[in-house]
Amino acid sequence: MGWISDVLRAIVGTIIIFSAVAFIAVMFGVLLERKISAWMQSRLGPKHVGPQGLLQTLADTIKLLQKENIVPARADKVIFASAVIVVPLAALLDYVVIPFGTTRSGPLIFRDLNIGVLYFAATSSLVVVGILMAGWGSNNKYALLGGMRSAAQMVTYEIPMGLALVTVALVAGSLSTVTIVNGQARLWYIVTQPVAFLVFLVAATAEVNRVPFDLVEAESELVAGYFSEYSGMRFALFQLGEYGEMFAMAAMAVTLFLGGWRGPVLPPVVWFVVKLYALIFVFMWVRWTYPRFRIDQMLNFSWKILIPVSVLNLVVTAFFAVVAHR
Amino acid sequence: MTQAAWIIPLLPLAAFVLITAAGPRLPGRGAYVSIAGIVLAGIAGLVVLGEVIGGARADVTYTWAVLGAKPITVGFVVDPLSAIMLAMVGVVASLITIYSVGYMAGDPHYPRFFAYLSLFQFSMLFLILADNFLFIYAGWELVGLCSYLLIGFWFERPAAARAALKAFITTRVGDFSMMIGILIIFLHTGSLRFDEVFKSIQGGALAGPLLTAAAVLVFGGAVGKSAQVPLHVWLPDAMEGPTPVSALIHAATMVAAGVYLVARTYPLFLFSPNHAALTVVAYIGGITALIAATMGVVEDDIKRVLAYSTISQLGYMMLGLGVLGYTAGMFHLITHAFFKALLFLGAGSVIHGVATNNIKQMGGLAKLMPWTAWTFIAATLALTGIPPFAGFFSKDQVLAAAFAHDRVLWALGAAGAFLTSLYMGRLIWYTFAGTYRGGDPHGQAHAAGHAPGRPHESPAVMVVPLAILAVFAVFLGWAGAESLGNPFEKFIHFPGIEPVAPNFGLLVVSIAIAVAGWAAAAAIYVWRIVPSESLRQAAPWAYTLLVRRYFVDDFYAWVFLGLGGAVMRFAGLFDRYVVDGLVNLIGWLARQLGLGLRYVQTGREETYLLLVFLGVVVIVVVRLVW
Amino acid sequence: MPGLTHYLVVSALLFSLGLFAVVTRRNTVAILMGVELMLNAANINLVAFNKYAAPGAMQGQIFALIVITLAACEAAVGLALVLAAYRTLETVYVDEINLMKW
Amino acid sequence: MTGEAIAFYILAAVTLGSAVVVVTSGNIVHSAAALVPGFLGVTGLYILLNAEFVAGIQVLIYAGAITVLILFAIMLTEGGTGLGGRQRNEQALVGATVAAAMAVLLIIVATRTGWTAGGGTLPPYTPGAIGQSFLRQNILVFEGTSIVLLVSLMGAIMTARRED
Repeated sequence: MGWISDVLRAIVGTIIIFSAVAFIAVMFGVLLERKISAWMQSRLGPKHVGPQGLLQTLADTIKLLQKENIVPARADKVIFASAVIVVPLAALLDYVVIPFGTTRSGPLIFRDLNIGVLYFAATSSLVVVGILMAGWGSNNKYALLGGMRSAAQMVTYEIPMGLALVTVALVAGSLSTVTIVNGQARLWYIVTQPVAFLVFLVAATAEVNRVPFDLVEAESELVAGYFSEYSGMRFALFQLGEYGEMFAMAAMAVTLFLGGWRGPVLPPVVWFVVKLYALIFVFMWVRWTYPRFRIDQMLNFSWKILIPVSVLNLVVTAFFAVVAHR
Repeated sequence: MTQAAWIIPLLPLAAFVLITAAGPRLPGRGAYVSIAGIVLAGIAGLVVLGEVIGGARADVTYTWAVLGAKPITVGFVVDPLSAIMLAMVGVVASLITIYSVGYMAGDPHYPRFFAYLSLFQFSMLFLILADNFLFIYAGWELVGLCSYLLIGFWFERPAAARAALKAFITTRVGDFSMMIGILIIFLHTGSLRFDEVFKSIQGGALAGPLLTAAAVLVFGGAVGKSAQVPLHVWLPDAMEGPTPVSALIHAATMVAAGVYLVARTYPLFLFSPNHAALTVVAYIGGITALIAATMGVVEDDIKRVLAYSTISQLGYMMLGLGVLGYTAGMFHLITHAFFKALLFLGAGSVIHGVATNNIKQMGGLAKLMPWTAWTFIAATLALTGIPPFAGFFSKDQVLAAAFAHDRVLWALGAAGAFLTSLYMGRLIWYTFAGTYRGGDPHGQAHAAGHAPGRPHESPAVMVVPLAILAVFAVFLGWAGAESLGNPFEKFIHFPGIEPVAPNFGLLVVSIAIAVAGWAAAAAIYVWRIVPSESLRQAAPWAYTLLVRRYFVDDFYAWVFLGLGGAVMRFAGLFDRYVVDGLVNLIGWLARQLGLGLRYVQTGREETYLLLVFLGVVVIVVVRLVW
Repeated sequence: MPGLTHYLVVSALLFSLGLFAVVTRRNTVAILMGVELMLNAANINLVAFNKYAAPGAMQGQIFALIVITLAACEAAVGLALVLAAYRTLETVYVDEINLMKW
Repeated sequence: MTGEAIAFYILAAVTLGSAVVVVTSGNIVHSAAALVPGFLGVTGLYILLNAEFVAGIQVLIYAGAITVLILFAIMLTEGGTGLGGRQRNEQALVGATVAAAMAVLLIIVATRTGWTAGGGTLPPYTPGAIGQSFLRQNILVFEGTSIVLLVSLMGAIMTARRED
């Protein structure tokens, strides 16, 4: 039974990802965020724990683990607790189809699903459910409002993202991420599909609720949005989910548009990480540069600009794909 | 051009669509578009005629649908018969359309008129080109529709609306008969294409009395459309339409379609046992020729006189076809189209000038409207068969063929010819001779924009078509002149029918008859040797009979309104009490049932769904246990 | 090795659960959830038959996809109706939505 | 017990267990939340049945979209409480009986019928193959579905929007 080993591999792989992402990507990501924001605001950022504050996030994590798990008195306890699982789980599931690089035995990927891109869209859409559950389960009006905003935003921006994904899949002729990366051997798709890249980047920013789409957790309006009531390790898990999702989006952008692991001289994994962090930097740059959207602006932007543009892009691409096949 | 003849009908159709869509915004408010369409079609028709004379033929078919195993093919045919019709319709319709610009000037519905005219031209050309019963029937109905629309063009006048309905319904009787005939033919021969049908009839697929019946039924359509006895009653009333319409539809083209139909399906009639179908055609034609002429004698409305004349002349054509004078009938159709169109257009010009239809209020117009008068007189001479005008040649050929075939028919035709001269003479003298009697306050303006007052000559746009038509009316007859070897006969003849040998004695007799008619008219209306009043008093019953049109209209009214009304009243009672009673009973039962059952309805989908699945469970359990 | 029958049994149970929800629930949204369960049961059948009864064909999966699409339509319209009804009647309980009953 | 069988039973248990929660829970939000594992269990069954594309769509549409829609509707209608009184109508008992009878009958029919196993090898159900099938053999259904989608989109918007 070959597929048992597949299942085992997937389970083990997810665990590895879990720890890897949790410990390296997310922690480093949080630190990076703080450092970059500090740099942009002419501050120093965390500096005291470890060399140059490198261990600051670790210390924070330890602190969070020690903290009490507060559950609001009239909260829906089952929902409140299970939302914490859904959000990071959905984020981590994204990584199954992301090719990190190549080894001698083949691409470094957990499962090269033939529906890879679809899988990515599906799992990333699961986050909404967790956010809605968290918002509702907290029995807190800020949390509920944040959850509703988030759901509206993510459902809305899933559509242009999906259209961008479809456009790339159309160009590559496959939904498999490895095939898509291989298709960029000569030319990155960012060159042929700049519109799709921009649409994807904007939609991804909205999907992970980052500035300028952070009205879900707009501090001045909603405290912390859907995870206002969460504390301790549960808060940490939400952060893990958020950053995990952001990294996943960046990784997918790299895979779809920036040629994945491809690059000269350096080993593939290194190239992948370099590109990934370049995009992460862009996300953070944007975060500390732009003001927040209003909710109607946010919705209008997707429905009236992004979706028409991406549909048009898809149609034009499809036309050229057909013409090219003739 | 011959192979592309299907383009010809499309030109007026395009004009129709264009006028319907853009109407008053077009140049000339649609008139120029209409003229362009028909003139181009006419030129194309003449080219086709030339090519056909040169030997070209075309018969193009397409498979349109498959009915069971029988393919229904459609297409068009270009042979001498359709080519000559194409050319005739094209020329006459072009001239009439140009004439209409002047005649209809100032009418508020000017574009609509030209749209209808173009639609009619399309339908007529389409009918002519048809190579199968389906197309000819379609064209048949289309021209009927256009006739209805154009008779009722001034539909705000009750008389026009009634006349349009009458025309439509009366011809419908004939059309229905024609449809049954076509169905019989299709049933027995399995085809609708003329050549295939005739081939299988020759092969005996349809023979004996049934063939005769089919031919007579098809002829029924021609009776309706060509206003033959007993379906002639609609044509005089159709004169309520604008005069160009009367000229185009009710004199030159559409009414001739019936004759064309008989000519086109001639083998159908020819192969019927003992020429029974042909005999029917001949007698209907002969009787029509005589009866319509008698009614024309007492009519005072200038257009109605011409309408009776048209009916009568159509009778001659039918007579010609019926007595094996295929060429004669067709020749008469062509010449008649020209001079009768001219007569109607001249009448229209007269009406335009004097604003009345009543010939008793005219008079002396020869001096006031010289162009109209002289062209009209030329056409009249053609109609009455005075040599060397066109009608002389054609009518004489018809009579010669009748004489050779059946003396009774010849007698009918000859009597008709005498009466033709009589009523036309009466018309000419009342209208153009003497002094002007009009200008009375009761003369009602017939068409919008026709100012009463002193009669005047019509504008050039109306007179020029008259002159052109007059040329045809005067000279066209030579195409069938025996002395020139009868080129028309060379062109159009039915294979297997020998032309009747020229009979010089008969020729003299027929000229004598025509002249006698003129003389009689002169005696009554000019020299007043026997004034018409005294004739009226001498035989009041005859006068009444004629004025009341042999009581045919009254008979129809009695049959359909009186007798039919009684049947309808009975049917109405039956419907009210028996049919409605049954319906009400069923409704009452359903209502009682519903009142009882409504307690089962909770109005909740859960209950219904539950019951549905309960039913499913019960059924499956029953099925499993069994 | 689970065979066709296994899947059919699962689908039958899922279908019956959905039916139970549709028949007994008062809340319109819950009824819609029951409908979704029934549609899922049908989809399991379609895909299972596709694999076991007609492996060469693709119609089972195609139909499952269409059912999913139509389920999305149904959910969108159904929930819009629920919202509209709630706005006018201030209730989502089907037995209280009785404005049109005699 | 092969691995496939284990996976099947786990997935079936997850699906049916979630479905039971969906059906019986007195809290409508719990029902809606329980739909997610239920749909994911069905997804797993699809993967076991080699229908990977259907599985992906199932997650995207059912778990990702329909569940969110349902949660939205609940939160917009119940004012966020989810505890609006009696959830079950008076025909609960009859309904349970009929549903149980239905289940028993369906299982009896499913097990008794001698299903004929179709021949042929399992083709790879790739997205490409499914797309080809949609656009070649099943184009009419495909177009019909598109029209239904469009109509329901407009219908939903027209029904749900405020009349002002």
